[in-house]
Amino acid sequence: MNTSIRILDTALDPAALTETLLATGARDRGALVTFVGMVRDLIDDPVYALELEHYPGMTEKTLGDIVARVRSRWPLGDVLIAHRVGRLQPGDPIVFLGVTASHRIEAFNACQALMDYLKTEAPLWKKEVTPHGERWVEARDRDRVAAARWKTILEQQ
Amino acid sequence: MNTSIRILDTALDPAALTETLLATGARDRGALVTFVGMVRDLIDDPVYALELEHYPGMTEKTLGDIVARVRSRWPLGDVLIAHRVGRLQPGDPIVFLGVTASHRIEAFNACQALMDYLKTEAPLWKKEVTPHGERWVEARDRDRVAAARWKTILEQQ
Amino acid sequence: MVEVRFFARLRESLGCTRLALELDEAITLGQLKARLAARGAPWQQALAQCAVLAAVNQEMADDSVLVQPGDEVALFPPATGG
Amino acid sequence: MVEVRFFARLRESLGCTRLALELDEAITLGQLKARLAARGAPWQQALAQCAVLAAVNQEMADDSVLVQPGDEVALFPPATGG
Repeated sequence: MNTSIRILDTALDPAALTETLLATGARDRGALVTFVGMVRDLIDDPVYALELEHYPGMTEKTLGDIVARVRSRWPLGDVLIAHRVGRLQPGDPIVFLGVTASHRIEAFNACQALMDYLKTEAPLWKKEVTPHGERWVEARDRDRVAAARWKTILEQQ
Repeated sequence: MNTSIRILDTALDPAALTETLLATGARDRGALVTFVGMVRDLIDDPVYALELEHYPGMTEKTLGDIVARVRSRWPLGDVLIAHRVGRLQPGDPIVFLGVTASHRIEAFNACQALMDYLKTEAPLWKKEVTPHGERWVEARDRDRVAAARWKTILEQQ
Repeated sequence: MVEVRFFARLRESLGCTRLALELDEAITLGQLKARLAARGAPWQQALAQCAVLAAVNQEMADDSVLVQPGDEVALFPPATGG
Repeated sequence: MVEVRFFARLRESLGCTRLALELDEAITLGQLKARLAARGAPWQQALAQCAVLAAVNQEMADDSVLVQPGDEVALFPPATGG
């Protein structure tokens, strides 16, 4: 029942992290759910690069708090979170989440909740480098709504 | 927007399949969700091996129908399903699902719905080899409930 | 002629993987199952289970579905893959 | 003394990454922000935004939270990671 939180300033390798989660050999784990978030580059809104700034120390602490909250709700095996900082190119993985559990429902719910919490709570900020210059990404209401949904679900149970 | 369905009688490699999904280079995909189901081996209920039987032809056809149903509900990028048949050992991956989409909510929902449908509809059957002999795995009510839930969600929208 | 295939627990309890049934004209799947049950007690018992599902030409089918000569019929328990 | 750190858009608009503020006794985060705003128009404007969040010792904090000498304070916009 390991928790691993990694802030990386070099390439994030989702396949290798998937391999890490499968290699633990814990035989009571029937399910693994992973999420990978990637830099998008749309034809009508091109992005040359993405710069990820974070608050060193608080990022790791916040992610640890989020994992503890999710573990208190669902019985989980291993949890691995890796997040890039620094300069990324379109297509590059930004974040990897991996959760193992005995059954799929817990792994799916925990992975989705982790991601919703991470988006709204972890002190990380994106700046896009575009043909029209640099712009800070705006926080989105739908991310706040997604994170708030889990609070409601957790309180109902 | 590729769909790939693979029935494998040799080892299934989730890390390599993850790599495959990431290597398409489609830059409008911001999210990848994967699910891996593995053979469990519990201390109080040991399993020496798992035998997966299927209905060749109908398995692929059913999985194709399921992917079409899910694609009609959510805008998705690539979908990759790989399922083992034959004899497996504890810890071995049984099934891999991978779904890419522009945003995480679609990828999470589609991956979870695919898995719920696969469990109840794809003509695959598990037999466990235990210290007390062989036993066919019983279908579980909770899997039927999980699959039925998506029908309700789809009809409401 | 129609080919009937059996899978998993049903295949094992019948000791039969495939069976060729004479069929000159369309009958319902229910009628086809009744003909199989008439083959003897083991068949009757195995097919009487409510958990026996069926596919005709690899599409799930209930007892009212018509089976034509040349069709592929399969009988099997509920799925347990994934 | 208390160290105040700034991140992302706020860091850029203030042109300031870190600032050491004299502090002999505990004040509220709200009072601390008022002291920063008093540094001039750019500070007042940047800090008047409702989207400025704060952490004290790496815990999210609102204006009522007490800041002690030696604490680490950080001001930043809403998170956009993931």
